[in-house]
Amino acid sequence: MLESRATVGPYWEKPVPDDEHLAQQVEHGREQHLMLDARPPAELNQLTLATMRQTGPRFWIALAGLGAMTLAFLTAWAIQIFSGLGITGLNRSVMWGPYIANLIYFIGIGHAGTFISAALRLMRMDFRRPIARAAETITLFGLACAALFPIIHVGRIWKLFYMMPIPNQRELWPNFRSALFWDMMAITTYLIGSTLFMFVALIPDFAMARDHTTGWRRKVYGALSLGWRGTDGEWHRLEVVSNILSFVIIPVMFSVHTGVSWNLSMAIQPGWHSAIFGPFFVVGALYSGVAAVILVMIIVRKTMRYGYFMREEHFNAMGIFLLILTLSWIYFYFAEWITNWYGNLPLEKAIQAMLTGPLAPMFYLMLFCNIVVPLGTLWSRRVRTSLPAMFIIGILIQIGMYIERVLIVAGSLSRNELPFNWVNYTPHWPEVTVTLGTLAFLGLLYMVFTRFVPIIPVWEVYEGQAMQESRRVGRAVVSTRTEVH
Amino acid sequence: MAEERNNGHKWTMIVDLDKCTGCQACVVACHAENNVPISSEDEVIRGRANHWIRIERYWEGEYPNVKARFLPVFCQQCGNAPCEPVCPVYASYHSTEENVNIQVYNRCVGTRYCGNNCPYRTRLFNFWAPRFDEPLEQQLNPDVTVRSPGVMEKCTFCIQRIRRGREQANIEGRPLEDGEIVPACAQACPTDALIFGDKWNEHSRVAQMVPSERQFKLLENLGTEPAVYYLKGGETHVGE
Amino acid sequence: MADFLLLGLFDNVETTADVIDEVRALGVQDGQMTVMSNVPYPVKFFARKPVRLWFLPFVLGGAALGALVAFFLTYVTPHIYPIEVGGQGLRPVPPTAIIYFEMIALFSMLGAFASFLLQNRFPILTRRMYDERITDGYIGLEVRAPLTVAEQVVGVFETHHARVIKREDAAAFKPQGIRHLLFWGAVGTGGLVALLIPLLLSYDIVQIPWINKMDDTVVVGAQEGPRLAAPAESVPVQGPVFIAGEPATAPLPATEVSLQRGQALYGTNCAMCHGLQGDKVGAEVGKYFPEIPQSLAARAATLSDQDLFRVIRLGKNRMPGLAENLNPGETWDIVNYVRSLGE
Amino acid sequence: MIHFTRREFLKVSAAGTATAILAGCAQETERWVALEPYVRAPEEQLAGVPNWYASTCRMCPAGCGIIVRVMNGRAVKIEGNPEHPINRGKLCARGQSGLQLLYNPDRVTGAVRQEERGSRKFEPLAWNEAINTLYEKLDAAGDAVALWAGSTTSGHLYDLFARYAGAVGASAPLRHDLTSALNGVGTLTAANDALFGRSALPSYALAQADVIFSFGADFLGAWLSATGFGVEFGQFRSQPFGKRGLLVQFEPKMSITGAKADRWVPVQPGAEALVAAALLRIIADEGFGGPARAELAATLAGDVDLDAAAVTCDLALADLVALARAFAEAECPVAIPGGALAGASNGVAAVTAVQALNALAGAAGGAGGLGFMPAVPATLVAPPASSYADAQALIARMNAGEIKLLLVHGANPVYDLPPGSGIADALAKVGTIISFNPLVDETSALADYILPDRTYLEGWGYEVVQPGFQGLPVINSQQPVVGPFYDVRPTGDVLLTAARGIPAAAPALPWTDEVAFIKEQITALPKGASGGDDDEVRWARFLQHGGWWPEAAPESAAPELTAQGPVAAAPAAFEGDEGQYPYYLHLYPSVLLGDGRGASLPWLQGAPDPLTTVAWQTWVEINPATAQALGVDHGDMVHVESPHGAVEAPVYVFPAIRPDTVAIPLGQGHSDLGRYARERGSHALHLVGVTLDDAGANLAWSSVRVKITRLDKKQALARLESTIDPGEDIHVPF
Repeated sequence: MLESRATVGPYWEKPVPDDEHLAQQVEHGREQHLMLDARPPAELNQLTLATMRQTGPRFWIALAGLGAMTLAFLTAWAIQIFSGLGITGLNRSVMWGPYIANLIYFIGIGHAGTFISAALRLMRMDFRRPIARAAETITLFGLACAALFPIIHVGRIWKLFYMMPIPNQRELWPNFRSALFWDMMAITTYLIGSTLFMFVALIPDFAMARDHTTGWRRKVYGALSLGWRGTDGEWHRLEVVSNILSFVIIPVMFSVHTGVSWNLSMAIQPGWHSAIFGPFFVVGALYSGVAAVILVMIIVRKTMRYGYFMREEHFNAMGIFLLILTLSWIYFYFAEWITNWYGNLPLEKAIQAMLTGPLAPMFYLMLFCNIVVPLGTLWSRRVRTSLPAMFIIGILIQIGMYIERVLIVAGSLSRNELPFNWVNYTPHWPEVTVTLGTLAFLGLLYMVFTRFVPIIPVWEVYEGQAMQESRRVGRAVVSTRTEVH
Repeated sequence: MAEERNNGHKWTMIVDLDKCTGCQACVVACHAENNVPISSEDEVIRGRANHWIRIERYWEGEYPNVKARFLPVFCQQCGNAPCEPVCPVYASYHSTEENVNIQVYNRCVGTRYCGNNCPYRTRLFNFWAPRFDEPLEQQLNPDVTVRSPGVMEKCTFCIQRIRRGREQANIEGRPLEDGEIVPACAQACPTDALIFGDKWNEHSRVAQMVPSERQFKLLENLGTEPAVYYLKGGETHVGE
Repeated sequence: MADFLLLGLFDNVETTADVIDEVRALGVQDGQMTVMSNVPYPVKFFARKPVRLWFLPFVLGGAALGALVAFFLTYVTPHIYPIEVGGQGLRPVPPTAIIYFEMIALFSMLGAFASFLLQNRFPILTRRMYDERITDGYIGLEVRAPLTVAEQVVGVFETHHARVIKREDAAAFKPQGIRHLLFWGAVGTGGLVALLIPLLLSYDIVQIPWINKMDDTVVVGAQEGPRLAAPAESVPVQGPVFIAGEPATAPLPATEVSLQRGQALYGTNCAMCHGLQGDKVGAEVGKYFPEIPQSLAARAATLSDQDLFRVIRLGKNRMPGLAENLNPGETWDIVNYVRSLGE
Repeated sequence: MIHFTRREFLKVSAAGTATAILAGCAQETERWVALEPYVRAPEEQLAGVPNWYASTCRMCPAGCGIIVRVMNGRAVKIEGNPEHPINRGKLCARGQSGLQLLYNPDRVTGAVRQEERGSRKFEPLAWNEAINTLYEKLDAAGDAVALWAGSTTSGHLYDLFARYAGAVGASAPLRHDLTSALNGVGTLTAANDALFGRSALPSYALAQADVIFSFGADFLGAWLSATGFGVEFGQFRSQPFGKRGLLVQFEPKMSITGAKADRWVPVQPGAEALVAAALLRIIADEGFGGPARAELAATLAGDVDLDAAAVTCDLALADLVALARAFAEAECPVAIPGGALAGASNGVAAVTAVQALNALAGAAGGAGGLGFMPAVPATLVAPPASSYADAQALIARMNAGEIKLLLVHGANPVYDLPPGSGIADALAKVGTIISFNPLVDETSALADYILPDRTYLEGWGYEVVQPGFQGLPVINSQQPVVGPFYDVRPTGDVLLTAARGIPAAAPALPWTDEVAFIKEQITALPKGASGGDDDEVRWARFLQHGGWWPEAAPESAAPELTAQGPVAAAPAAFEGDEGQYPYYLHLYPSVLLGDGRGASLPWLQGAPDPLTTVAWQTWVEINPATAQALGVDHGDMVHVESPHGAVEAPVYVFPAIRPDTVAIPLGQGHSDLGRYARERGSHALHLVGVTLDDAGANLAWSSVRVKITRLDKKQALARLESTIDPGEDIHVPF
């Protein structure tokens, strides 16, 4: 019969070894690893909830700034609806411009969230625990903002319900053969799935918030927690449903960005019609998405003082992940480029010539942001664990990936089969306003969200902390993870 | 998909590049017949000139052995139209009766996907509300709707004339005659460079002209099966 | 005998497991105990039997429903309104596969989630035994026991230094019953109603009046003025209707088709005064006008075709002209028909 | 329901079985002036059912027959009249656009008086007052009245004006505008007179030709009768037995005719006469085309430096010889002179030299492409075109104060003449100016009164067509297809009413209204193709079919050469020193805007120019090599200066123009003419002086040199074509 090593007392009261050397190692482990740095949940609950309620002047200034930009975006949109898409820079050849690039981009930055959460969950990676919710939230709002763009993009927004899978009075249904319809289906599925996945994981945290707040918040959290008590049955089902959702949502995630890429690659437009677009876009989306998650982690950690939860180890892990994605992205971009280059088809050559010709500044900026900087720096642990460095890298990757999307959408379209109809695209103010405004809107949603919803999945942290402990092996102290399943 | 014969008509246009002088008669005729609005100077500069039929001019060679080649391009009414399946709302579809591409304006939501997917770039988007300075609107053809902003439009082979002609023949209980239905462009063309008819009617002019050795289809390699056939321009050399 | 609900909070898993063992020894069934925690401790920590899970049928059922929806979208809807696009055929396979994938994924996720809610009987709408300190990391043990046993259980709790011990009459906690089902029923109904809203739009039952630019497009209606017809002197391409000196001919032979058309046109334009057979029978208007001849055929026999044509177009005495309603071709059809009446 | 298609209508009506009936009632034939209220619809005015009217296009002087589709009292489409011998059912862009003249937003809506000349402040005038004013002014002016008509002024109006002028002793109406100058009407007439003794416009049967040598004539674009020539060209290119015809175009800047040519020869401006003479010389020397042709060529060919001729057109002499051979040995060769050739300082000589080539065809007993229309067997003749010298004479009289009243109809002399003519100053010395033009153009802006005529779709008229096709003399009918859109009166009626009070003129103009006059003229014609024994029937048929023409072409002999001796081959002289002004200026009428009267119509403004694909603008065409030397590219503004004036316009780098030549299209640069034309582009006629050609009668509008200075401005060209250079890899997809 094995003896339980647990001592009497809560799991966060771990015994300190008598040996000074070992005690130092334990202390070091606590500093390094969140999972070993167990603290009383009561304290952490308060830490989580307290930052949610604090709204300093800087918060309000940021909120007002983002709100103003959002307002500008809504105004530009309204003007666009009433005066027609003529105010944009689109033309008879480039009929899709930044709006579609934005769709791809926003889906992209929302892409990594659920992936990090779901895939790492299935793989039992502990470093996901404090950052899963922040990542999922990016997914949720990234998708929501992305879903705006087909709406902003269309010419007759007031007839958009024709695209829903419902009949009209002539029993006419939408066309399931259209890539836009697949895309809509995929985004809907992903949005619903992500929401469910996120909500399921939120229930215990809502219960926690319910138990430690008063007044209207308590009522709201009470309703949202659906009467969660944390019984063993509830926990068991939650684990299972989370695993099922994780399992289903990963292929859906792949299908979403593949679907988006198919919007382009189903067209026989040179520069678009490429079988590699599916995986290429998925990797690109993960790339920009992971960078976005890192950005959000930095911002959340800084502004909400969650230094306890988000530690160097997390940035390090994400940095390594980002480096892998950098390499993957380079691989795909190169594969795409060399295929076009080697094929030597006139139009694809013309597109490449345009990228290295008139659009060269943008093209090389993209390469700098997406290849040079990440590849040149991320191999260093010091860079990976430095918040300012990671912030800059994250921003650069966002810029680079955005440029890449615009070049693919608007750049390719400006070259087509009949050279008589080549028209270059120049953005006009509505596209710029709407794009920046939507970014602000995403930030606004995120800011407001973090004030109402625990952005750290505390129960997952507790779970990890409860299941891990330091163990002496020989002369070293190592952490031990309890596999409970 | 090979061309499958059904009970409808296969409306076909033949463009004889040897005869097209680029004179723009078809362009203006189309504007008049189909209520196509005029794009202003600024819109043209921004690359939004809208003509359902446009005459592309390609230069060949250098001075003094330079040649200008005219290529009238309008909706090719493809048999395997790339623009059709991409429309999520069936605003662009294939008529099995007339075998042309139909654009349903009041179904169109303006995703412009069809415009991207048209290799001929013959689909136009209504970026603005069409404007007709009063009283120019008096001229509008009542058989053709003026498109609202936000919808795609394109050459219809003057479907209103096709329908009128077919109904007329129906009423009179007789088969359609070749040449009875002519779109505005072909009707105006001074040199007879545009010839229109039903390819499935063996006696029609187009059916007899399609097998010409000068015949080719625009961007034939894309497999769009256009219903527009071009006849290559020739050249007579001095001394022949 | 009234049951009591007891709740004790303990510091850690070991203690709780000990308590459960001891409570079980008191004769309390496993099913009468519930462990509550802020961390998902596996039930085996407490030597308890795992709960029965019902996910598989829901996930599979969801997948089947998704497949059904996909089947409807990809196979049935093209059948309802067949539209050919791009020479792809009505039901191409590759797009079908995509729709199947997405729909199966969506509905299986929805099924899993629904199963999760239903198994947990969420939302809990009745009061439950609970203590807020559970989310602070303490493990709660709820025990349902009759009064006598309850006393002993409390004893066990005290022995193991339970932080909190709550004791209440079980009657104060009403069973959940089917309340959550009713709740989800209401939510589902509301959702369905919300989903029907787009149908109101797509079926044109509700038309949003404030923006529909198709209504604002430039249009010149047939009835709008100024309708400036050419002066009568202008001669249209189809030829003048009246030219003095032009040899008179009836342009339409009295063919079967012409007579049929003439009959229909006569029925619309003439019969209310002259009767269907020209005999004033059933002429609801004509009966007030004695000057209308009893036999139109006989009267017409006295007139030339051209005179008949003129009378129909221009009217005569109190008979109105029908030039506005009939074009010359139609007028000739009526002339032919009137001629045929006498035969 | 019986609705024939239009085609069917024509067939049926031609067969004499139309829906025409005898109506013995006299009241039906009276002129019906009042609008018919709609409760009593005119025949065929059914909602949704189109009605077709045949009439005549007056967007240019070619005189194509049109049929107008009218729905609910609105003209919605103009199409070619399939029966008409000129255009044979086809219609050019300008013809299609006539509807926008009818419904032009800037039309003068009624009679107006201008407060002060050029103020453009108009106050409405009641028509009786307006007619009274006209009467008073006419009465006061007596024979000091001048009438300035344009090439599209209806024939009946010209005839009425001429009768009035004759009656009061005034000089005959002047019929001159930029179109006639650009078409080279005077030059062609003079050359034909010199060669064949026929003072008329030539007609060319291109359909039967197998070789066409066109010297500067853009007969497919904007020259004389482009639609008619277009139809003929279509037939020329699809002759039986696989014969395709050979078209060689000699011109310094490629026109659309040049674009369709099998061989485009960039001949130096002004050297066309030399080339034509050289061709004759070669034919004569080499004996090409048989003895008859060679002999005749020998009599016509002067002493020509063949090498110099070859150099002027950038050809090797062998090529020139090959061309001469192809021409001489063709069964039916045609040579067409026109365009800038006719505006050169040696215009008549050059046109004569080219026209002389046509004489060869006849010499071999071939059909010959050149012909002259047989006269209409009646009193109706085409009104003579006045030369620029006539216009100058009138301007001189104006300057001398001899003109008290100037009536302007269908012409816009302020725009149509180069500023050097002094027209603007001369107008200031005229007592009263009355314009009858439907839009406020540059001349109307200087008028005291505008009594707008009806547009051609609302009014009556006839026109003797020149030049004709298929050997058929044609008199076009013009009838209202819709009621007048505004309160505007036909100038004919206005003139007849006013003249009634003038004792000298009243007997000469006895008609109650213009329709009576037209009808009288038309019913005097013999029976034509549409038949009709009776006057009324003939009149109706005239209107129904869109005109009068004989059933078959009358017999006409090939034109006989009356000229003797060799043709002159002297090169043209150019104003401006070659060192100071290094480039020849090649002006040409825009295919779409014509001489500028199309500029008020948005369809024409918005349609791209065929070769440059530029819309809405004026541009300067420069050879790429020249552009490189000047350091300019597409859209760079340049200052083009001649000894007579200067204009600014953006550059279009045009590959098909001689490096020593720059070309500017005419048609834009209006200061008036409505919102679509105003302040748009520039008017290159300002570069032209007032030199006369070798006949001393016509304006040598193509005889200046210019210099070009780059300005530090850009003006994006409104091009339909891509502004992106596709590079070497991209090939034309056909």
